[in-house]
Amino acid sequence: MLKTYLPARFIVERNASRCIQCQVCVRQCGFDVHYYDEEDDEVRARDERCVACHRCVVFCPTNALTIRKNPLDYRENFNWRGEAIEDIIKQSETGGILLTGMGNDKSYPIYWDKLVLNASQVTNPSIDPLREPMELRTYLGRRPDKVEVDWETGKLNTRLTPLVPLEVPVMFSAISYGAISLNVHESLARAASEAGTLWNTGEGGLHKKLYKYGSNTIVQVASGRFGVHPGYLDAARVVEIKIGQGAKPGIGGHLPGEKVSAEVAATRMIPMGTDALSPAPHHDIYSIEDLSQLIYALKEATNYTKPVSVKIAAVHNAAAIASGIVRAGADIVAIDGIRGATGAAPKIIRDNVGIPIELALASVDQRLREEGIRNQASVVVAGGIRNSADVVKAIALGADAVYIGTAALISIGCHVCQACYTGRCSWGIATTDSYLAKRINPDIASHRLVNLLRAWSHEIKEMLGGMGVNALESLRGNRLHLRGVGLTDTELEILGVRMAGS
Amino acid sequence: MKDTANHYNPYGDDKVIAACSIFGMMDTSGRRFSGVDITKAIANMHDRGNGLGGGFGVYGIYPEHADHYALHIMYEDKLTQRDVEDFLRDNFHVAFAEEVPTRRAAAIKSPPIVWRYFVYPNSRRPADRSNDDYVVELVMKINTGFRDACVFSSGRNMGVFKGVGYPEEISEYFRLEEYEGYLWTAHGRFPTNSKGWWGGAHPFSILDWTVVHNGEISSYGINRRFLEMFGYICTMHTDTEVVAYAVDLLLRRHGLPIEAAAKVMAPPLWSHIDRLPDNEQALYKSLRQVYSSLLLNGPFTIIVAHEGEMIGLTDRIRLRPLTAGVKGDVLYLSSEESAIRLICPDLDKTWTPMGGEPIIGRLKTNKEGKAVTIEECAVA
Amino acid sequence: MPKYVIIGNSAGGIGAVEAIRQVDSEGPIAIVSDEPYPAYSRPMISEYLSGETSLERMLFRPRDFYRANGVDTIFGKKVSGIDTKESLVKFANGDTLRYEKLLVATGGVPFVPKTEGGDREGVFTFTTLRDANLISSKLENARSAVVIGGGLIGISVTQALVKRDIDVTIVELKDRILNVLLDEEASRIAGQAVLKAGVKIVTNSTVKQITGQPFAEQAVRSVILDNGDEVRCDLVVMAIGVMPRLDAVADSGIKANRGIVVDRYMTTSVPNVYACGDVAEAYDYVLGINRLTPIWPNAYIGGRIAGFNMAGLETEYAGGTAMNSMNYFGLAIVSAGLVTADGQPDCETLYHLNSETNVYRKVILRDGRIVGMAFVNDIDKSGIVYGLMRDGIDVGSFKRALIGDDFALISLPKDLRKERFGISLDSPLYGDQEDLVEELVLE
Amino acid sequence: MKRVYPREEVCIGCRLCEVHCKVEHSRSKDVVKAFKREQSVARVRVQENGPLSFALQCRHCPEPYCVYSCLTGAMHRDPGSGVVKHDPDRCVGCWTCVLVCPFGVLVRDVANHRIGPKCDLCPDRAVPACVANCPNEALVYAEEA
Amino acid sequence: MNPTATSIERSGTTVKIDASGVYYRDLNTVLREVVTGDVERIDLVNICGQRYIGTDLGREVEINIHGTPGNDLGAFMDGPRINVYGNAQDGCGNTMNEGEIVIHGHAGDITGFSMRGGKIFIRDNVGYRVGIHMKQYLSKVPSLVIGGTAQDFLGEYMAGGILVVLGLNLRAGETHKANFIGTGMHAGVMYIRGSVERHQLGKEVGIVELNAQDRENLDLLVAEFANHFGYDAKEILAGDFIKLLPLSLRPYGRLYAY
Repeated sequence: MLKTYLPARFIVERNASRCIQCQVCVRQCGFDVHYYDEEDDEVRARDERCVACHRCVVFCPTNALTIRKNPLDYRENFNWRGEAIEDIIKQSETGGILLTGMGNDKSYPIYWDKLVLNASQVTNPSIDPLREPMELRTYLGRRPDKVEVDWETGKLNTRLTPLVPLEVPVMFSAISYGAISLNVHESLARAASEAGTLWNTGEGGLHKKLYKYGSNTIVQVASGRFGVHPGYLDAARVVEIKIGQGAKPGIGGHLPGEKVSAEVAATRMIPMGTDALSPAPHHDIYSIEDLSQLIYALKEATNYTKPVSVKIAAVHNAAAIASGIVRAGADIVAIDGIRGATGAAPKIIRDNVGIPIELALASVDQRLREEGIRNQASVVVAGGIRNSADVVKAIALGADAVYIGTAALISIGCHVCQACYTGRCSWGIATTDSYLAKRINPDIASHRLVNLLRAWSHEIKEMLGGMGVNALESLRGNRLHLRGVGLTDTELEILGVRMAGS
Repeated sequence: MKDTANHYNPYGDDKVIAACSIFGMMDTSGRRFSGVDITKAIANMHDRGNGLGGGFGVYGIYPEHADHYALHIMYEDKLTQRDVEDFLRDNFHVAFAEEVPTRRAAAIKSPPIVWRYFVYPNSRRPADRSNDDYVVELVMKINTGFRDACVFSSGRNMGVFKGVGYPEEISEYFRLEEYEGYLWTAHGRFPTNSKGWWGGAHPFSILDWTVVHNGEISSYGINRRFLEMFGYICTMHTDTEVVAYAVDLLLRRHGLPIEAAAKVMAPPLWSHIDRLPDNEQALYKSLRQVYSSLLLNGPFTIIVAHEGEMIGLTDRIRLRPLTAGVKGDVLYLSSEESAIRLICPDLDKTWTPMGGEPIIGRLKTNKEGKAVTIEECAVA
Repeated sequence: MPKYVIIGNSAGGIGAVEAIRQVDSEGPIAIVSDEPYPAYSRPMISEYLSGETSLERMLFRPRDFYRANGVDTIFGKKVSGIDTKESLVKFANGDTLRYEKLLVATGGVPFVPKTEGGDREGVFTFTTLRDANLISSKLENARSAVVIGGGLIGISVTQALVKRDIDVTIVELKDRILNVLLDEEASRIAGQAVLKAGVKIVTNSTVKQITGQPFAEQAVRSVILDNGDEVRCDLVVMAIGVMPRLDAVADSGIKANRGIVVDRYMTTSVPNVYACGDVAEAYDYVLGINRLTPIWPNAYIGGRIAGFNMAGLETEYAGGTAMNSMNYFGLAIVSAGLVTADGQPDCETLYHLNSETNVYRKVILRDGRIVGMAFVNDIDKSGIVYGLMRDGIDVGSFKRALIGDDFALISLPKDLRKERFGISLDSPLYGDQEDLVEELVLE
Repeated sequence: MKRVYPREEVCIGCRLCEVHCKVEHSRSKDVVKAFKREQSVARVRVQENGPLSFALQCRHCPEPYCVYSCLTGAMHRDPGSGVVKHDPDRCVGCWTCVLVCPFGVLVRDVANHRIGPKCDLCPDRAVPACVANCPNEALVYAEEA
Repeated sequence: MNPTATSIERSGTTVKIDASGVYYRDLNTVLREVVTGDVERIDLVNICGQRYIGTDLGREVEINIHGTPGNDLGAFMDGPRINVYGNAQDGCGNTMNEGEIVIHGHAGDITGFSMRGGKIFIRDNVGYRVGIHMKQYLSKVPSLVIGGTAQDFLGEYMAGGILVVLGLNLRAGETHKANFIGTGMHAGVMYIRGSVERHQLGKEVGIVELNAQDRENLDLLVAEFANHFGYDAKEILAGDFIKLLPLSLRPYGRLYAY
């Protein structure tokens, strides 16, 4: 096709009086937007390639750059808005599925923002977390229903299955090496080790050099089984079966061959340059009893030394599915909501399939309690957790811990430009290109991640103190500390919280 | 307990998801045998279930009442029982009634009251209604009209025994070693919620049709709405129920042969149909076009049985397992071969069918008096 | 009594002083020279002669160098001999100077072949400031010159003369100029540049006779070549080469072949007597033997090693080799080690020549190690190659990169690169990433 | 002595080190002026080879062959700091230092017949400008590596 | 069930275990215990449905299974050599890393699923999706040899390794029945003895002639197969083979808009 009908989405503005033609922008842009015209000694931009990742803006030593949304307005039409029109243009020009990256950017309600937290006033004291003890430690895993002790000898007869401690109830979501660079993996691993939490390999295996962080590592066993072998399972603290992902429930994944570099190939244990295809289902799981079979296969393979987690996307029947997962022997149920992110997903799936995590969490926690099996597994939620208040609200709704993916990536540079699927991430995150991947310096990135968790920990403690509790478990599932604002009765009922003021 | 919103499906899920082990065995010579072997076999697949459902269907157990419909009914309380029995007496001739014998079993918690009634339609049956239709209608009436009663078996010379527990526990509870039948099916269940309801266990049954099922029927929503047009009321909120009704509709009411019904529930792919000779193509196209809403989509293996016949069928891309075995006159169907081997180590033959290809066992002397071998039936 | 006596006030002597002072800040040092000035840069006499630099700028060290380093200077005094038994330096005027440690850094003297008319006025050599001054004073009334010898000294004096508007003819015994330093190709490029500057070059020739003016027999009129041709000229510069200046050590018992023989600690055959620079036969790491390599950097480094050892810090001389950098007639040329692989067993020559730009790069390898190199015009990264040669690094795995246009430190394998940065394997700075470039190659 | 060590694993080739070196060695110390008016020269240079890059400046070698080989004494080592310095007034452009610099960092200023400006480790700053302004900590100023 | 109740007999380096009525978890615990030391061979008798046999043993040991082992035989296995004197069920060799499984009978669905190393030989037929997503990396090239025929989706998503179907039980003129052979295949190679129609193949694979390397692969694998089950390798190799190769390493590279 000769010409695309797509206008540029963003305009690159360059302040000529500031630009010194140093070409830092040229070198920093992963999308070849900026270029240097030698003849005219001038740096210029190809606006149509810009994804507004702002790498150039941040790196310009003279602050000469600004990126603006193209002010071009389509003829006003509530139904046929720009995005709808442009998607059709792209598909008409390529005949392909539209890909996107990061989480759902549509205007579905964010229930976190309609939930408010409680604080103590007069009748009970709030606690000052700076000086008084405040416990955030959380254990993940299956617990027996009761503790049995031989009171004659004082011997504990209850044998606890392996439980995994978290010093902060925030873990790093599964993001595979291949979708992101090894440097990002290393940053997450180091930060998790330092902060006393867990990171998750995602489905692309664990690079040899990260085995040393195994005791803070959740290894995933996904449908592609990439890099899954006995050593990988042995290295981990937790083994997670990935069934689904919030950004693309029911969808497999294709890591394109060009991202399968020598190192990615070695880690996934597949030939370099071949597509890494993750089938939509696990082909040994077509039913809940098959899931149980795989859970126990993994427990057998690790001799019952590690909790097994099962991660699903939040879908309509999440509560029933979660119940089944617990009954199938999982020690942890991880649920990823509709705002969960991805390196690449069909846009149509990301934007339309799944349910908000708040609702899924509320119903799963409620269902497991009603069935008396809530103690048999920990519940971890993911999908768009943005700050420590979201964490606290999730825990009050019933989560044991949360996963953060996007927030972690933003902490190390991501500007949520949603172009992860291109592999050209200017911030060096969602890429395996060596030139770009160097942009993440694990020394810096792990430090930033630890800072983020430290800051959130402080804030969580402040919020707990305000509520007058000094241990996180007193908040866990304690929905009395939540009230809803601007919610319908049905929403309040599903969330299991009362209207503010009541 | 029929108040499904409160009992069986308290959360109002679209359908209750369950998975399982299934087993069936049939002596095509008609020789009857006890429930000992099938109990052992289904128990060998213990890990496929989670103790929240087990059940058996047996054919040929009530030869002394062979002409009567044997209604197995479970009650939550005596009051309901009295009301239902009044209803039965109003609409049927009740030849014999007794409580189904049980034995105390440690694993069985709060069992319902289970009675059986050998009945025959009385004069209230409208002339334009067959006996079978009349029984179906009244079973639906009881199951929807009485809060705490459930008819879970309604065929002649056969019976369903099921409840909450592992199948071997249910067998022990109902003393199945004391029954003899020529065809047994069994089921161990793995539902994803704990509100185990005795009526929710498999087999699902209407008249002498029983279905045990492994898998989840993703097309359940439309299958159910289609069947509702034909008067079937899905009270169980489970995908297995629609299989039972679909079989009843296709085989009994629409008179399709089982081979054709299998092609409705698990039709060949269009690309396959396009390659068939013209006459076959026309048949398969018609079946698929007319009964498109009865395509059972998603993973399933079912064992459907009725008088004199046992059919094993998987979905068209065989997402759930099914192994068949033959020893002499006996046909075995199972989720796992080891379960068959446990009770019959020296099989003549074992194999796994292609997806959508039914395995059929028939009594050598069937109702029409035709002799049929398993071998022939197996190759569809 | 000085503890350290150094004969010679050039690169070697200064190198020794600086080394001694790194180890011993107090021991008295005396430096002896027959030249009257502080140390100056001999190779710069060409720029001096051409007028491009001044005496002040030629000073090798700041004027207060000797005072600041506590060095007693005995300048303008000629040494006549050494009494190694008594540890005495003897001067021509009869004075003596006792030493504890002695460094002989007397340098070289120009080689002047016996030539008929070689004693006429206007026949010069070109190795010292004095030579430059003598020539310079002659140039007022001169228009043309013959330079005998197309080596480095010949070319450097030629450039100075050209810049002083003198017509120069170079007479070269061999078939090409700079034949000792350069291979044929580099020599050809250099020759082109010299010719382009208007210089005539006569090769395969020697000067048989230097004739005098008809009415002033002592003044140079022309040279007669061995083929009988006559080349008119107002002055002649004998630029054939230098020889070790051994007069001071004659009869001293210090062993000398062509030059004074020293070991790897720059010690002569006589204890407490050291030698370095043009006068010494020191270790050549390319050839693996001791030989004369009369070049400035080797003199300085040799002096430095000698200085350390004299001051008691045992230090081994890694060796030097022939090595030259030339910036004449707008041409940049560097070379080191073997000039050609001719006659050298097991050598491999890699080269790159761009005939348009006259960019030429050549390396000679033996067993994967560099034993010779020459870069013409694009010399910026030659130091890396020289460093690899000096350190005896096996370059077999990346040898082709050495002569590439993009050659830079980044072309070296990761381990080597890091090693050269002084980053050790166990340093956190080493990094545990795979080699990015190798990965690229795989892809 | 403290030296600047490159970490090629995280050098992103942005060349901000060059920009800031130019600014530091400009008269105005203003980035726009340094570029637009002064034509100041960077003493650190980024080398690139495919995805690999690192910034390189004079290593201030413990054994500075450039100093040992300098014919004029223009290249010298500051006895106090150990910094290898270059005196352009005394340099005649013989290129001997180019031949012996094992890092190839010395740049010829052919027009002026001398070696161009070289790294002086920013005497006015505690940490050299290139190190202080590297956005990815790809330059480390440290005693030893 | 109490594992100590299991009957275990030792003689030299051989251990014999009677598994009748032993729950899989207890059986595998016993196996972990006995596999230490100098034990080289374990004979398991009266196996009936026990899962995960061979998992987490992590070393080379010979395990002879008499009976019908349960699902996921040798899942994640890393070293043992298993002989099954009987049939295997579903998931045999699931994500197996190293070792060998020899089935003197047939095997069920997804045999060799995601296997990344080692070898599996099956004398008779196999079920659906066999060899699905087999992988390979460098020297780890898994092999799966099937004596009989296979059902649908053979070698689906195959990402490496060698899959051989010998069709020894097909009658003259009979074709293999499987459809969707090699659908989504993007690496590895499949050799099929006997004929298949083009419509039986996934659209991602093509049929090519065997070359010398293929012959060498086959010679080795068929020789081992014949050795295990007492066939004449020459006779098998004399049959007509076709070779299936993926048409692209990037089967879905053009599926997306950008």
